[in-house]
Amino acid sequence: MLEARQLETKLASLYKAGKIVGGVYLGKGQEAVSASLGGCLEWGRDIFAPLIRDQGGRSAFGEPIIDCTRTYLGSAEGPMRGRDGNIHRGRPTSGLPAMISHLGASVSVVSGMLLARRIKGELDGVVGATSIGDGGTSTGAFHEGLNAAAVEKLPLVVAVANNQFAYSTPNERQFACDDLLDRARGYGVEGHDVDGTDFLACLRTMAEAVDRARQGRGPQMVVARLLRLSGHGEHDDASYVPETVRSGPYGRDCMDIAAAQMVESGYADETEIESWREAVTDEVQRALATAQREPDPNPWDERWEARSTNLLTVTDP
Amino acid sequence: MLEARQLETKLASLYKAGKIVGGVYLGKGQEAVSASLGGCLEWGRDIFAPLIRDQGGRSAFGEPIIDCTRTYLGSAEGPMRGRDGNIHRGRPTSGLPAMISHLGASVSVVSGMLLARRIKGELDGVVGATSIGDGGTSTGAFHEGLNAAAVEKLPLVVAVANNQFAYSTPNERQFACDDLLDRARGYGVEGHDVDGTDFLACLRTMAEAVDRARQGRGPQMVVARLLRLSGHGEHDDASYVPETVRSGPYGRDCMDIAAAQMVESGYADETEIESWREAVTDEVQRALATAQREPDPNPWDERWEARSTNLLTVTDP
Amino acid sequence: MSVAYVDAIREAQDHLLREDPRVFLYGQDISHFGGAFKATKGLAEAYPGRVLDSPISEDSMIGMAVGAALEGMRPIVEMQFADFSSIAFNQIVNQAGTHFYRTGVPVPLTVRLPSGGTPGSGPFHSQSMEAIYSHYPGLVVVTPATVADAYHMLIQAVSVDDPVIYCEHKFLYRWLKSSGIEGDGLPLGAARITRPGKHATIVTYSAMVHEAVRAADRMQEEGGWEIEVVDLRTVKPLDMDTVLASVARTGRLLALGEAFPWGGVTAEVVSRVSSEGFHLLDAPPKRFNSRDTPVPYHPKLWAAHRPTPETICLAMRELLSY
Amino acid sequence: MSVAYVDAIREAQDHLLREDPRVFLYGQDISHFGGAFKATKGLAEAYPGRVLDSPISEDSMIGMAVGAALEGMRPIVEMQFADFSSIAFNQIVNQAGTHFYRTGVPVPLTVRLPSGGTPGSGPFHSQSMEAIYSHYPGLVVVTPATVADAYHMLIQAVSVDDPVIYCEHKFLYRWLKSSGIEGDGLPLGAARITRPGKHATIVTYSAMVHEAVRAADRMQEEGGWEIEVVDLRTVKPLDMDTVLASVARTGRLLALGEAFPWGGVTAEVVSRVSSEGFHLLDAPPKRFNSRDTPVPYHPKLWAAHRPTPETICLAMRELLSY
Ligand SMILES: Cc1ncc(C[n+]2csc(CCOP(=O)(O)OP(=O)(O)O)c2C)c(N)n1
Ligand SMILES: Cc1ncc(C[n+]2csc(CCOP(=O)(O)OP(=O)(O)O)c2C)c(N)n1
Ligand SMILES: [Mg+2]
Ligand SMILES: [Mg+2]
Repeated sequence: MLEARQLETKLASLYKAGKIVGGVYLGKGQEAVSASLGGCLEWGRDIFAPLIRDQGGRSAFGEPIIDCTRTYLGSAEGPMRGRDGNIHRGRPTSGLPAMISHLGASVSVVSGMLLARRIKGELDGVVGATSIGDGGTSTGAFHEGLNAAAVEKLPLVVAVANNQFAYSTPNERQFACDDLLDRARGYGVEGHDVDGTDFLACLRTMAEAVDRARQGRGPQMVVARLLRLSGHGEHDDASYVPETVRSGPYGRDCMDIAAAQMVESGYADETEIESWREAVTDEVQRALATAQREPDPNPWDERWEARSTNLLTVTDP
Repeated sequence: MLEARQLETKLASLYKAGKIVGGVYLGKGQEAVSASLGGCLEWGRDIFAPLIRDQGGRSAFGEPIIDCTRTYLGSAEGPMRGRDGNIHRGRPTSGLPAMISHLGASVSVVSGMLLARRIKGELDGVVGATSIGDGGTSTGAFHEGLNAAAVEKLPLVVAVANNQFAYSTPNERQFACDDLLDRARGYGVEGHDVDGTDFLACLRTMAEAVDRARQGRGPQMVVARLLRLSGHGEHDDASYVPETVRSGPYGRDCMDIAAAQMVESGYADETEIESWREAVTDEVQRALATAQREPDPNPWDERWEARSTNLLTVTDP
Repeated sequence: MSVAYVDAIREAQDHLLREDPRVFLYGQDISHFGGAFKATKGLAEAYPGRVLDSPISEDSMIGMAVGAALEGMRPIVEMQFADFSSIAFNQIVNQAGTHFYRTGVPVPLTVRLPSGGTPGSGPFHSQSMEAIYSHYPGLVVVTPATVADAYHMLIQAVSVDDPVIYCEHKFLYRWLKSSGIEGDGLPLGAARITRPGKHATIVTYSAMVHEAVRAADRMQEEGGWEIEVVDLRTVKPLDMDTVLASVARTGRLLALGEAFPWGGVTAEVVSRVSSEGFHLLDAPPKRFNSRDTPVPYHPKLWAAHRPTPETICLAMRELLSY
Repeated sequence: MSVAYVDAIREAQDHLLREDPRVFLYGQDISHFGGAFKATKGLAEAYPGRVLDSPISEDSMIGMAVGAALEGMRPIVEMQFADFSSIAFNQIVNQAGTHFYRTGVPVPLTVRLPSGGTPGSGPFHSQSMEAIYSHYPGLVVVTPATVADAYHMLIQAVSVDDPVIYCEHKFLYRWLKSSGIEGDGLPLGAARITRPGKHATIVTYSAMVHEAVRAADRMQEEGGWEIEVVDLRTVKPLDMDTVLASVARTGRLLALGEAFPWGGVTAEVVSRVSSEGFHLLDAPPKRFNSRDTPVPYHPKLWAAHRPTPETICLAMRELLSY
């Protein structure tokens, strides 16, 4: 969570300095939701398909930070080798699929991974999770994916980060229900509501949802109410978010709340948190430095092949 | 409704006699739902986008019966001139769009028609309606269309004929919610439940839903519980429907119930109903005879043009 | 014993389910009902838990298959009709098609598309979508025209690590029969000389192979013309070696297809032969496709919409008279 | 005054909204935000109730437009990126594309597709989808390459009774500027000779017109070669008269495009020229496209993925040396 915020702050300044092309997409203000989901999942066992604002969840799940810096900087050594960028990265054979841009499309992919585990007899105790925004719930892919997962009663957790806007579009132009949580029942899945700025509440709710999925109660839908504290991408100043909303309860920074909650609960004190911050700053600095030193992809060496197979060698097995 | 049943019975025997190619799709058992919806709408003012099992609704709305026979028999004089067949017909400039096969796709088309009326200032008192099956609710198109209509608060009525099966697929492989009605709230639309075999109940419920839409209360979703009393098409014997379901409450024939209800309420007596039956049989017979006498489309005269415009004549207006 | 084309597809899936625990089937009405065309009949009973009915959700059907492939499975997805794969277009081209290039991890899945026209099927149950999927990178697109190919190419398709779009022709389902499924051992990406000849080459695929052979037979009877028919079998990638070798022998090319005329397989074939084998051509290469309208419902319009032996012969006569 | 390509698109929509009460705009973030590329900036304020934000629902966006067109409106739908129109593929080709043929009632709607590659945009914000929509019957597909065309062709597109896919190139949005939007009066379906020449013809469209002109300029400097550049402007239908007349003058053809290489515009152009103008060709016709992989993210890979003036010159030298 701290890592995510530090990392993304750095990426934002690199973008502004012209060192990153194509865009930088931040999860500022959404770290609590994302990290608490990622933190409830176990690398090597569970599945997590992050979306745009999930640096928090990626880090908490166990994605090496270097994957992020390498992908943003287009390093040839990164998991995407410069072929794809920024948030479109993953380790698909380690339970971390690489998202495509089309919103909603990951819901069915995670479901298919879970279905495969079931057929292989390896589903026991496994959970698959993915994120979506308020806007993403309007896609047919979200609907088809969640419905199909519910039919198969898969251990899927869908975290809806309702940050009130989809790019510039406010909720009242996106859906007409009182609360996105009302959708859960229509899919026959369990629904959970949480204040996305409240770190402890997020932890509790995500743990509950992930647990229930693990216990075989079928898909879980968590709706977190919050605000993104940045633009859609770093090119966007989010001036469409009214001042009243910014200064309202959703405008609170979950990082501040989390720090206060830790101190209050005696989990950590100010100095500890400060030392974490420093450690993380260091780690981020190192990951960036490493990626920056690495070579760009070399177009002359590039294998321009979108398929892995030479078909003329394929005969009956 | 009577007309629909008679007509479709005739079409089924023509199909079996090899006189109709491509398939015949019946609404047997669904006439009450469909006709009561169509009957609440006014030709020339309202909009009705029928789906597969809507002969009842088409007739009640005012589609001339000859459109049906001509289209099934491929007459060159029909509204589709042999270019499209069976249920894929319409009079799109008279509020009766011609469906494509892809389920769910009509929801947004009707919404667009209503939106256009609003922009033109001609929406007052207008309702647009369309049908869908239990299976069709799983499509992304249904979801996107209904959600968008709800956002625009359009006077749309979506009648879901939950006939327990989508082709052979039973509801438990199609969705996991207890009742499709539970979806209404998730879209922020009003929901209505009705026993689709009960003609009077259908009339009341459809009238209520259409009225509410007309009054500006936004989209209405009616879920009718029933069974189709035929195969998906006449090539299908529906042997996947268990005997227990057939002999259960959904297996009742809405036509018998409607007749009994009319007699009971004193609206008509047996002889009157019998005379309607005869009149309708006559009318169906005539429409079939006319269409059968008409020429097939002539491939030599056919204009193989999918566009209406010669582009080389298009300059700035 | 006589095996129909659709039976070969069923047998191949039976074989795959039996031999390979990674294989499972997913699609609408494919379990106990056996599928709209009975291509999976009896398989749900024989392989419990591995033949699954899906909701009417083509987008999620392919998303599920991609996910399952990532986990080491070999899903086969049946679209009820090729035409409905338009709903899955995004997942096919953007999720499945891009995956190997982006991540280095291939997604082995097979999508069965019941394709092509039959009388009375109309605009939405008749489409041939091979051009759409071939245009996008990352997919293999196959179009078997024979009973044996229907069988062997499906087995080979599932063995490939990449996503394969398997276009099976509905017209051939029951009409095309063979005494068995014995194949000739051709690998997946190879074209076949179906009928040798020397005066002209027809390059085609899927059901049109049979129309081309009929036309070639007529041309033989009519004027002793010996027309070579090349069955592409795989339309992406194209076996240009076989195509160019044939054109080198005959000097004349007709590219024939049932799909819509703008772009597509015939454009790709003619343009590649013109570029790569210009000097081999003794006459302008010809193309012949269906018409540029939706596929009409009425059997008389349908028959005039697509190439037939009669109209193929017309095109051949023009080609030979140059 | 200098007008950028994207401003011309905005101006055209302003003009259309002002002059024609049937026109309205529908798309994601297009109202007060003015659209992801600001192509609708200020229009929501100027035309209240006629510039509507849609949910993230590409399928229903097109369904809505078809419905509105049936009721006599002239909707313009903005896709946020062409790539996302994959979700609307079914409604575009099967609902809009088939409507006139099936019913005799045309559906006048315009879909704006922000298309093509820019550095760093990657596989899902860079696609050129004109081939996909051209393959299906019933659609007009246009690809303006100049500021004036961006303006006039959008106005003409909206005046057409048929569905028009308007592919606007994102690379040109701000990079391409002109002193005004004055056009040359060409009708919608006509190609333009952008640069006259006599030694070879490059047939291309959209942003590649500018790369072709650059390559032609170099060839001129380098060896005095006079290369003719034909801008197709409309890719469906194709203005073959202009193309064939040019090839008749030069005897040599390079078909150039930014889209994926299998099928598509260049295949259609080469195959039609080969069929219809075989005797005009003095050398094998050539094709040049982007590579057969997803569009890569890294600017260095991206630059090697698509044709550039350097690589176009390589192709031209080969063509001229035959
Ligand atoms: C199918 C699809 N259409 C359009 C887009 C373009 N797009 C990217 S992000 C975005 C807004 C997403 O809003 P939301 O889902 O609420 O997530 P948030 O950005 O608020 O986290 C849009 C429209 C897309 N990625 N996918
Ligand atoms: C998008 C799409 N996928 C598949 C089909 C093929 N299909 C036609 S009818 C049908 C079953 C429909 O079931 P339901 O919606 O419950 O309607 P019912 O037939 O029961 O009236 C299917 C799968 C289709 N028409 N559209
Ligand atoms: Mg949002
Ligand atoms: Mg049903």
